[in-house]
Amino acid sequence: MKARVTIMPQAAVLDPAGVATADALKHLGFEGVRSVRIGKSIELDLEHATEEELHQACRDLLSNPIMEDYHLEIFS
Amino acid sequence: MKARVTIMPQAAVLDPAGVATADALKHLGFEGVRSVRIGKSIELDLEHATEEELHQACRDLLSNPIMEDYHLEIFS
Amino acid sequence: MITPDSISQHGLSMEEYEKILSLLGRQPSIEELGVFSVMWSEHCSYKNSRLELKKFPTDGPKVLVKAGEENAGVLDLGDGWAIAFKIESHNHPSALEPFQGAATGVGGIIRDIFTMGARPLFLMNSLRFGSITGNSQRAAENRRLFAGVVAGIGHYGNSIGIPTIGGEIYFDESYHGNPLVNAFSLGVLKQDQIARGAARGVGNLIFYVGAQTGRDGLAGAAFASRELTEESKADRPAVQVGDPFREKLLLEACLELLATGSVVGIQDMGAAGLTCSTAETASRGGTGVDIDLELVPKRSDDLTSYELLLSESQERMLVIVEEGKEASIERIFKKWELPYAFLGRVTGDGKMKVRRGSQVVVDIPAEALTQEAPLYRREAASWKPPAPLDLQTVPLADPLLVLHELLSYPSIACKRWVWSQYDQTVGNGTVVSAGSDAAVFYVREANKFLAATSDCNAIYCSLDPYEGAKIAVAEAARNLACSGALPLGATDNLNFGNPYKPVSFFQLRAAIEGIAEGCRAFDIPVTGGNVSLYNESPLSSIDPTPTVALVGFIQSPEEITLQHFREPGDIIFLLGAIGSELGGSHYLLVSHKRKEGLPPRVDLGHEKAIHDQLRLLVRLGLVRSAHDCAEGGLAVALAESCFGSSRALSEAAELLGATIDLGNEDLRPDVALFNESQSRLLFSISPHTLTQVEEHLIASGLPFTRLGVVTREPKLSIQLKEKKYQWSTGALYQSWSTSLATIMKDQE
Amino acid sequence: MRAAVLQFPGSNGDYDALMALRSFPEISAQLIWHQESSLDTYDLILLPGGFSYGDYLRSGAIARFSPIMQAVRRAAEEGKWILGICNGFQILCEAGLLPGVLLRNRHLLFCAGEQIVRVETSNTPFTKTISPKSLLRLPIAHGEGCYFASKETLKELLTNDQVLLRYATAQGMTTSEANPNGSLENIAGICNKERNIFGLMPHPERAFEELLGSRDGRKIIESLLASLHGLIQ
Ligand SMILES: Nc1ncnc2c1ncn2[C@@H]1O[C@H](COP(=O)(O)OP(=O)(O)O)[C@@H](O)[C@H]1O
Ligand SMILES: [Mg+2]
Repeated sequence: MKARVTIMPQAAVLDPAGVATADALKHLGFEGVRSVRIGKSIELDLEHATEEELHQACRDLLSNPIMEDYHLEIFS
Repeated sequence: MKARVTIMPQAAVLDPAGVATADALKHLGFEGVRSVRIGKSIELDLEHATEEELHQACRDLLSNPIMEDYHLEIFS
Repeated sequence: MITPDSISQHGLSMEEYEKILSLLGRQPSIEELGVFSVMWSEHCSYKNSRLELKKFPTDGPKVLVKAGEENAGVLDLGDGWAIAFKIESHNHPSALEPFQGAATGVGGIIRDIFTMGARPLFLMNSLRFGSITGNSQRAAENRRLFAGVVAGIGHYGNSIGIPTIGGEIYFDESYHGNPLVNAFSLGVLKQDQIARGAARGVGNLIFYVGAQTGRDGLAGAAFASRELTEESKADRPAVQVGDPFREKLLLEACLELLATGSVVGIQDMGAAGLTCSTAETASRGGTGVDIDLELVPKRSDDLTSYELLLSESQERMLVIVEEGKEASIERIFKKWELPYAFLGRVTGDGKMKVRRGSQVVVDIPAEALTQEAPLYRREAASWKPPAPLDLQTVPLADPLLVLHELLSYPSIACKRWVWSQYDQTVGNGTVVSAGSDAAVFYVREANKFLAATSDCNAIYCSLDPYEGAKIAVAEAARNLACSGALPLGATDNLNFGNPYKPVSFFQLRAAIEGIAEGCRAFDIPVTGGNVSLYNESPLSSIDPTPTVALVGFIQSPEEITLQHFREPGDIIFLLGAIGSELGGSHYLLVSHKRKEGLPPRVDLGHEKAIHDQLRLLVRLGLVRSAHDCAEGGLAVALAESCFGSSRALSEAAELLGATIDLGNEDLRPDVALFNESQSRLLFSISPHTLTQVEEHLIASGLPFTRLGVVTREPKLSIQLKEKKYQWSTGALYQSWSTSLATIMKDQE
Repeated sequence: MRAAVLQFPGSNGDYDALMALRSFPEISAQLIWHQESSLDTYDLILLPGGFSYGDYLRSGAIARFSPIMQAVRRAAEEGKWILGICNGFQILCEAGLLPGVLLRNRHLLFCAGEQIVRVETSNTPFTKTISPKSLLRLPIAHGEGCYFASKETLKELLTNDQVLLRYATAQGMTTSEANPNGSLENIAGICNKERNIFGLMPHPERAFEELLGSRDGRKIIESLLASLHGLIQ
């Protein structure tokens, strides 16, 4: 089974890499860069797992709920 | 305009973070972990940009084309 | 099918192919062609440099393992302890992907050290980039490479927990598009635990341990032995990604394995991976090997035999285990959670035999790959020395401005932006790290103090490779002397252009002769090194850069000496002549944009006498600080000595001043202040020891000048005849300390 | 005092910590592999620096599932002393034994060097004999040391006097120039509410003899020794 977990920093959390990338985009000539946020995209390929188990893995291991939100998509 | 860029290591390129995470999932009791790949998810919020400009930014700035592939989604 | 095309794609000449046919007595398989191609590449066989490398002095009473015998040379440290050290390049991978290229370079040199059974203690690196100043596309590209390389070096060393405590960095247009990334590592071991890279004992077991094999850096060794062209960028293999975590496990596991006594041979899989490690271990052991590729741990199942043989995946080792001892070995692999596999056995037929399941894909006499590799003596261009600099053509620049320009020039400026990205203190052995002449490390297990430095002024080498290479050794030795150390041994990294260009080959040969001469003068062996040829930027070859790293011994902690002035009132001496040579100087380069003239000459006997004299004074406890005069000459050395060692990150350095009188020297002020004549060093002493020191200096018969005194007031003032030049050390410090960070902030 | 230094795959400050602890004649210190499950006989449990499991997902994220962490949890509940240095601090935060998280340094570069930190309170066994506002010189070396916590958590930390160390200038000012990684309020180290768990980014175990440039790291261990005597008496 294949799944993708997208993990983004919460709004209140500093994202210096995002800020640096926004600046770099401005340098490249992009105007009106309002914000850039950088998170993770994790692709999983597992023999089997229930949706609940995957949520569990997202909460316990893949993301840190203090600073990140995750979004789980299951493909098959 | 909002867009999301998903950047993943190319298939042939070693992804040590993915390997370590796969091992950790196995330790946590997941069976049959075939692979884990870890990339980036970047959310952009810009006043305006053409699709072509965004592709340009993906190639020149956001991804490293010799090791990574990117996927661009434009939302509005 | 082997075609002329596939032969040339493999970087083999027609004559070389003929030789393969006669060695095999048949056509090679495509796998065999690949094996020959990497084993006979410059990177593995040194075919264009080996005859020249024989000129190095490699013997000595302290040499336990000689250059060329194993992955790294080993020297006696006394009391049953030994050290292994080596420098190695990762130039071409770093040009393509600076972060991973540099990181895997560090990983590679660390493996070379622990393959010897030594625990790696510290790292250094020697770097060269194109110019990073200004708004041009080129400068931006060089900044990107510089930032990526530094971050990559830091990433690997910091993660694995080996401190990076020294190195050198220069910027020059000649490295545009072809940066140099040379990494050095030193480790310690017990003399009776030196591990060998030989497959001994017919029937013994061959294990593979470490990361799984993927398509990384396929044929990288062949790749590193070619020029970088636009095409080579297109047909490049998967970029090698370093995994310091895996290497840390591998390091601990290998040291634990070697401690069991059940390992008869061990070899890292570096360039040319499985091919090189099996061929070399068999050849060194005078044996053969028989392995099955089907058993190799793989990242994906569709890897071909060709790819498995030539892959350069990192963090892998080949371990030869005594038959019957495999259980204890496997227990260690398991403890460290490392993939491993039993690949095959040592055989008695001298062949490198590789199977894929039941099918034989390679069957070559191991010696054919190593001993029979071609050796060439390329054509060397004839050479005549450059015209000496005509001082008439050099307008006098204002020394007050020049000193600021020199101090803020990236090659001379403070490298804190770099070393603050390196963990310098992990391991609890770093006594002096980046920021003084040589790094000093306490080898706690052996209770010994070592100093280490790496040096090469490539401007001198481009103008006169023989003299420049001699100076590289002399300067490195001078840095050791200034830290209170006596040289023990050398390792060198020969970075040159395409050896088929007669000028490049001449440079290579002359530099080797210069290093050999230098090492003989200081009575030290070359214990190993690395050759990197084909360093070509789009415009031309790089400046020849024979980097020399020296390791020295410090008798007691009291003799550790720093470059910074200590107390107001201390008296400053120059040991050596005032000098007058401006050819090839940084003053000429920075203030006049000229890279020309005859570089300074060095008399090695005189140089050594100067070092011995300083060390004598150090031993007597008379020296409070010592610093060599190098790029930028006396004025730069004086300024740097005033800067104090700035310790904490959030704390300004303590600044002192100096009042100097050069007397009635009949020299142009720029010549007096900025000349780069060799064999000169500054040192300071406490005033109450003045007569004692002067007696020693006079007795030595060496030239020296009592220059002046250290002042509390932070001003550097230099009197030359009736003219006085004065700078605020605060302002000089500002120029020197903020330059790199300011340049790098503009990045992107 | 009996001390355990935990070893995770990827720990690299383990031997430094051992060496520093063993330089005190009254401490017996031992390495404990992460697969072990008991820490019953120790007074102090030290989680060393390094990059456990490569720090790949997030620093400390994978190590917190090591078998030994169950024992650390139990020891914490029993009130034993737990000291997390650098990666050890990150692991303690990931495990929820200390509040907050350590983010990537604000300027995105790894930062290493000597750092001055100000001791904020004596009200913990780790700082008992160090007077508040005194300054320590300790090495730092980290890429993810930017301490971050939610507003509520921060308020709680302040109300409960849980901030033990702040980055400071040589004059003891906690300015932003003195902050090497952009951490919240210059925080360099905190303890839990019960005050028996201490996590810090600087490396006291690398500052225990003059030869290495500073002996200030000893003060934390000396405090613990004094606290231990206090407990026993
Ligand atoms: N410039 C050099 N000076 C001295 N010894 C050298 C030099 N270049 C290579 N060697 C020696 O040749 C041997 C093989 O080196 P190399 O092929 O670089 O090993 P590896 O594949 O492990 O990097 C080593 O012992 C090395 O020290
Ligand atoms: Mg090797």
